[in-house]
Amino acid sequence: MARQTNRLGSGGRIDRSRPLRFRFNGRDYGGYEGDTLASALLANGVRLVNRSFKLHRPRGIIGCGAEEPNAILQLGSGAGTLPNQRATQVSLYDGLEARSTRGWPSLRFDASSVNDLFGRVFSAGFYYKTFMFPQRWWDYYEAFIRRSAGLGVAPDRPDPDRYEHRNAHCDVLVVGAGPAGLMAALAAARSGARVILADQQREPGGSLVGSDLPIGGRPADEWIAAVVDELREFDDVRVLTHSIVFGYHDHNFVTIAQECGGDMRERLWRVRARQVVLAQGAFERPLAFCNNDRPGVMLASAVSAYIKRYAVCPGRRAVVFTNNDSAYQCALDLAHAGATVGALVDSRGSVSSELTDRVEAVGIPVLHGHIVTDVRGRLSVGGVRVARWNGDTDARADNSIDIRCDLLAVSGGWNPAVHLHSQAGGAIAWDERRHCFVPAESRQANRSAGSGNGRWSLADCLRDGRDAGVAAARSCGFDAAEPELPVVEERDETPLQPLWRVPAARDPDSCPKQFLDFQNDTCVADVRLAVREGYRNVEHVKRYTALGFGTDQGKLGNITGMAVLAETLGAPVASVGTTTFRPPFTPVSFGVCAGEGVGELYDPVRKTAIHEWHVSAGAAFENVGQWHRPWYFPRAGEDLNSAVARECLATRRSIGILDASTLGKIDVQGRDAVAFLERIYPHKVGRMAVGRCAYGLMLGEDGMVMDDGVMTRLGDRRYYLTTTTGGAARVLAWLESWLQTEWPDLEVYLTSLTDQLSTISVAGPNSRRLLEKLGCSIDLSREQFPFMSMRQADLAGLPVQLFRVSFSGELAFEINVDSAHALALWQTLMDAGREFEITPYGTETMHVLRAEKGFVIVGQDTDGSVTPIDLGLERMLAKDKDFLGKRSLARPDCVREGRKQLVGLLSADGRTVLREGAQLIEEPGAAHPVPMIGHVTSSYMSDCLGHPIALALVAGGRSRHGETIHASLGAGSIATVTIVPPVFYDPQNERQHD
Amino acid sequence: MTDLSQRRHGLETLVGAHGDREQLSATVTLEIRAAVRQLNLRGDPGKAGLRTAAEEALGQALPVQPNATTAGPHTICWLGPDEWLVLSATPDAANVATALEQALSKHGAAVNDVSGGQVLLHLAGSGVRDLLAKGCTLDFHPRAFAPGACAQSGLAKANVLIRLDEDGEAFDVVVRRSFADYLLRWLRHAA
Amino acid sequence: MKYSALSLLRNALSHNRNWPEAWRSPKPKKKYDALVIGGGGHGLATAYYLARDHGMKDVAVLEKGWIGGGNTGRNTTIVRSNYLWTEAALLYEKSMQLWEGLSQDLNYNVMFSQRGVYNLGHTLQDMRDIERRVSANRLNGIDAEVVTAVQLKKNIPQLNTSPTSRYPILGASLQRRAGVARHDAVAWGFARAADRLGVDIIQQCEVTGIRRDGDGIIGVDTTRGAIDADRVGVVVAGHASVLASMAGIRLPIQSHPLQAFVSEPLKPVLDTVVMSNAVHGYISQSDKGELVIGAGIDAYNGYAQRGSFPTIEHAMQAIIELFPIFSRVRMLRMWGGIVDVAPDACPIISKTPVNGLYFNCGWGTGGFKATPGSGWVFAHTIANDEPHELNRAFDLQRFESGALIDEHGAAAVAH
Amino acid sequence: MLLIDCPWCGERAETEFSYGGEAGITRPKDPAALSDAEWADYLFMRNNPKGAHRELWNHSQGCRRWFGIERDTLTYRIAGTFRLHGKDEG
Repeated sequence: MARQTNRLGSGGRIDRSRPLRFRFNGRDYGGYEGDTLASALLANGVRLVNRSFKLHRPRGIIGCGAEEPNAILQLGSGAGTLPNQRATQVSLYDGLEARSTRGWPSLRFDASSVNDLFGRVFSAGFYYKTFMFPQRWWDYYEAFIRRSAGLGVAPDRPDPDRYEHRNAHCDVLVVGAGPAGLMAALAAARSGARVILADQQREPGGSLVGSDLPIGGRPADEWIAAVVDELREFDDVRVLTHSIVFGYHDHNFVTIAQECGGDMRERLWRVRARQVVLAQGAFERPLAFCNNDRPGVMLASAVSAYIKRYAVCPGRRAVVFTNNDSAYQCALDLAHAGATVGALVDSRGSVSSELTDRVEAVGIPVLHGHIVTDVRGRLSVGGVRVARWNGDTDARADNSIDIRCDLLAVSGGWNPAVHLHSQAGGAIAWDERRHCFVPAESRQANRSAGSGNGRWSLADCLRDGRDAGVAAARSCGFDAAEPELPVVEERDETPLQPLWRVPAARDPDSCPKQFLDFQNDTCVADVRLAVREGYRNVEHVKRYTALGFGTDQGKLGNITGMAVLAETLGAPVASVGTTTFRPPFTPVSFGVCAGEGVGELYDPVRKTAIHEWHVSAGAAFENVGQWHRPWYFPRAGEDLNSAVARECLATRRSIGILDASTLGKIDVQGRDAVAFLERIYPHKVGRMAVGRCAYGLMLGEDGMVMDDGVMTRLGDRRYYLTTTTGGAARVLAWLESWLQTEWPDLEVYLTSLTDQLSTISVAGPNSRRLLEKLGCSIDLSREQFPFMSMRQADLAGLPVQLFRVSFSGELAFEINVDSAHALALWQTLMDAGREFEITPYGTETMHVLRAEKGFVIVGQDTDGSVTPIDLGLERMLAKDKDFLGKRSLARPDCVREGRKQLVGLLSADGRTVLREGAQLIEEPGAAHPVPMIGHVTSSYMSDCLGHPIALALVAGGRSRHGETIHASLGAGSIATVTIVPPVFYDPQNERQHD
Repeated sequence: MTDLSQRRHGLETLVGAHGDREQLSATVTLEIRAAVRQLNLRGDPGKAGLRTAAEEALGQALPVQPNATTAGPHTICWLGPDEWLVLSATPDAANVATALEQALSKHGAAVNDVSGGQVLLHLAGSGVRDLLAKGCTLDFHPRAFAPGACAQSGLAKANVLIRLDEDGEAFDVVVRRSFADYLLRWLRHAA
Repeated sequence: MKYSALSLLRNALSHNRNWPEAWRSPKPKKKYDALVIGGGGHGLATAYYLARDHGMKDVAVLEKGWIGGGNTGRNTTIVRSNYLWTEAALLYEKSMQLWEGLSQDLNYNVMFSQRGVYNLGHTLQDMRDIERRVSANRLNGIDAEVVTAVQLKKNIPQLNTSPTSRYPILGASLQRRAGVARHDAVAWGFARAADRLGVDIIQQCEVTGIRRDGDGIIGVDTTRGAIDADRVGVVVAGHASVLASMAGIRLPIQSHPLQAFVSEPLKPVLDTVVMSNAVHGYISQSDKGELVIGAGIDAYNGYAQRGSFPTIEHAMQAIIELFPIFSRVRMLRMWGGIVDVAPDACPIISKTPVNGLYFNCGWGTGGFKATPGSGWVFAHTIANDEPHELNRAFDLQRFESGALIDEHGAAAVAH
Repeated sequence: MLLIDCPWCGERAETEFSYGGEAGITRPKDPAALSDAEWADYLFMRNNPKGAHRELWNHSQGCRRWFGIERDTLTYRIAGTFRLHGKDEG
């Protein structure tokens, strides 16, 4: 195992008592609890971690957080593998395995790095200009492109881990637990507000973690611990670490992904906050100079963080290159860590002497008015070329000197993390003084604080955070006092010098590559090319050059890229604007967004009260809406067809029994029940006598059939309606909407009884005998209890509603029973029915039986474009009243000749079962497009009739009975069919009226 | 013939192997309260006499404030401006429906016994709030959800009525029967 | 300059300094023969076909922002023509035929990739609808086939074809000629080709008013001044109602947010397009390696180009239901488009009560695939003041007569 | 995710509600007297503005009441909610 050559002897927030082993690209390494994968790799002196996307250039770790574009690695293997993990955000654990995603045959010798030699051919948008000829080769070109693209590898097995969702509410959500966030949280918490403080790091403190800066007279770490301890004392404060706030949605709804550990991998916090304080800090930006992507070129702040948090010094001989004050601390940190700092190169001609002196005091030469123009070395930094510079961007850099080094720490200034502010709809503005985008007005209840608000000094961040916390708490109505600010050292600032593209020895189009987007290999020359070709809007440039489309989403290079665009256009940066910031702030797993709602919890399975009986009887189930309904009940050796044949015949000959509990059931009562239903239904509702049932169609206002069912009059002012299984919720909501929005003067109350009542249908010539055998309290005879009527009765000692309705064409009873007793009643019926060979049947047999009678199923025989007239039900349409949808039926298209109408179809050969959905045509063999005159809506083998039957919608079908047309059966085969009336079985209705 | 008197609620398959009282987690217990009668009542509270008649029949007033319940012989939950749910565990609960229906019939109100169509889950223990928060967007903080309050919402993917008891200790969750199996699976998974 | 491998090489030698502009950025003239409002794919295609097929070269495209910045750049790039109703199927098939030679026609690689589209069926009714649609497609001369669950398992091994899943996959329809394309390139390719035929593409030019003289149109007011024209085609997905109200017309259109998202780039793992209506989600993998996923439409009206997070959660659940292996993959970007939805989920490509004013809108969630075909028939309609046979049924009049082309039910959601 | 202030139940998450389209579309008193164009206007034509929109929502997971909201369709800011006419006024 390699030695941790870059690990410092002391310091850092790692736990040296807990060493960890990990493996990278097949080699074993060691690290410590508290390391990230990136810090551990750097500790072991690993420089080269990956190859770039397009040019396959060698790449090393550049950052230390979400901005990292290069160290994108594959973790683990098998079901637990994780693609595209950012090494800077992966906590090291024992046994971790990681590998680079690119580089063949090896990372050091990547054959595809030949692309780099031809880099100019692979300029922005090159693929739009080629791969077009010959046309048929595109498939091969594309296959090659696809193979070359992509980063990580998706797992090949389902996820073994769990995810959960958690809703939360708070008064003040503070995003980021750096100095500003801690002060904001403290101020809000002390006021009594409910506070959530979320931070992406494993411990709070932000940039202060590991810092030796004194705050309030004590080391920063102690100050952080004291604040966090106090926060944790409050009942109504929640501190979330390892938690990335990735989405700021409407109405202060904020989503946070929290890394958990154990088999609960991640948790999604769905937070509704009354006020939000955004204190996520700022991202350091790189500078664009030649070969600025060499492994060993790093952000200055990242270098500092590795030293302080992880006790890792990423180089021995360093050069620091900056255009602002902040990197001076990096130089000091490097010196403190024992590295030799060859030079601090500062583009600014003059800098406050206090700062310069401090650095020079530890022996670091400071070169003011200088720039780094180029980097030597290929697989890692070997040295830098430094030139004097007078501030003129158009100048050519010459008279340069070389400085040997293995690390170049760069700071091009800072970009406040305005992402969430922008996601929330807030404006962002270019700050001409600080040369960065800062949050402008908010659109939601949020405010920014700290370096995310463009405050650079620690004192300013603490104050800004406190003020934001106080203001947020006060906005929520809390009487917030201002906590005292800890005393910190204040320093003079020398303003940053705006510098983006560093002048090189040759012009920007021909000098060595100056990278902007490291992951997508977008260079300064690409932006300039895009502009030359007319892609000038920032969105066009972004899309044409892929700037910002990497998995760091432009956090590293976007602003620099836009500044280069501005320079190329000769326009101020402010006028170029920025692209839209969209969620997520950092990539977030599908699993955590989905939460628990996968697998068996994906969607509720609704079950009837009799469901378990069906399961134990071996039923095959069908999804109908959210319900599981028995489809058929196969016996040993039976398939669908043979089971259904048996179930149909048993029902026609003796008794079948069906669980019809999924029907929608609505109780309608009130003074105006009749008036209301008259407006809803096409038929005359008021004419029905109490105790009678009627078939009812429900139309949409467009006149099309929307649902159907049976309505029963229970009293003067009370009705009971059934709806289709799938339509139950929709119909109830539809009825309520008419009552509440359109006819509030009607006094009618609707109550869903779908779950309260279970419905058991017994059908067949022996059904009356069965009920009689069970001791029914009423006379079931045809005379006393005629077809289409309803009675209250006691059956087997249970109060039930009996309906003489039939969806099978047989003598049948539908029994409504309290669901609490449904299973018991079902079992009682099964026991008592044994002598009649009572046969349970499912939806398939139900479909066959009703099709034999020509009863339609809404949604199968209709499709939203079918009127009652098309179904041959015009007799149900009352002439002398208005009802919903009536006016639409008078529109020209609804009264034209040739509309599709419901008919029956018989196969000419008496054998062929047509395919449901088959299109109908006049003659086979016509040229495309073949005119279609309708389609088969339902089709079954009728064992009762001894031949197949089908229902269909056919243009002008009712006047074509007896004519022959053709059904298309898929792969070119055609069946000849005859149009017949849609009732195949017992057209005189003698059986159901029995 | 099956002895129907033994079948009170038909929820045996839901309770399954877990018994009437189930420890969902270290901090949450679940009880299925099948014996509680549930009556749905709809009517216009602005109508003279309706509230008085209901109060006489039930022995307590109907709550007219949204999301409120009233306690007394029964627990009455506000469901909407013209809708209530009466939860009754009194010995004569079976007669309450009849009494209520008779008392209210002349006021144009609708009374439906929905005991067979809804399942009442009683969740107790220190972890209930956290458990509910996993699947429900309501705010269960004591400041926002007071003892005796009720609210209808979604829990996971089922519609529910949630009520906090008068002591602020335990929650009742009422769910439609056909969703109960799903909701129990979700609760067991989430706990 | 013609784009080719050779021109790439030649330009590389001169450090790419000599590439010409893909399109000009002219100042708007005072008057044009025709104006196309909306610089998305449909508008640019309209202008291109006006110039190419109808000899109308004095044409300007007015774009309020940047071309291709609306729904052209905010969709999931699916192209297919397997629609149920003949009217829709023939229109989309025309489009498909144009797609098939588009890169060569425009001399701009739009990366049209015919990797096939599967529409999954999860219920018996889904399968009936699939049979019905496939049967209709074949009679219309459109390639389509019904695929069984067993074949699906073989063709897409990553797909969860378990019979015990919540909504088991029972089968699918497959259109092999269908696929995806590179959305930005479509706008840019049409822009470049139209520009070369003389069309003025004017960006940052928002129409603020539509000027009428009695029953006829005479021009528009814009943020860059008034422009005269007696023919104006409006094709502004997401904003049709806004433009219509300027012209004093009412449309049967509702605008809704529609969301989509992509994953981080992955090595090739899905080489086709899978759409599911019942388990609502659709997915493909781009050439760059990102999984491109469409979520549902938010129910409420909105112009905000963003949607509700629960819609994303639901889409994630649906995708994991279909592809459990993607649970550990991460979402990189999400965005929203604004879709104009007509009551029958079919477009309106129509003359209007105002002479010389034409509307092309209501594409709902399915506009991208129609881009060339839409432009082609709209150009015909504008040039001839008369619809083409292919768009005759898609007129505004149908909402009055009731002759809707209802693609809601059987054709799956029209993405 | 919107936060909607139900006039009865108070502020609740968007997922508890269902959307009902433009408010104020009144069903014609005598549909038979309308021309096809007038009927189509009632059935299908909508203002669909970009900006202030008065629309119907139903608290479908809560009290099941329909009510009105004035919402900006661009910013999604809700200016207010209102009860509908008749007996719901309370």
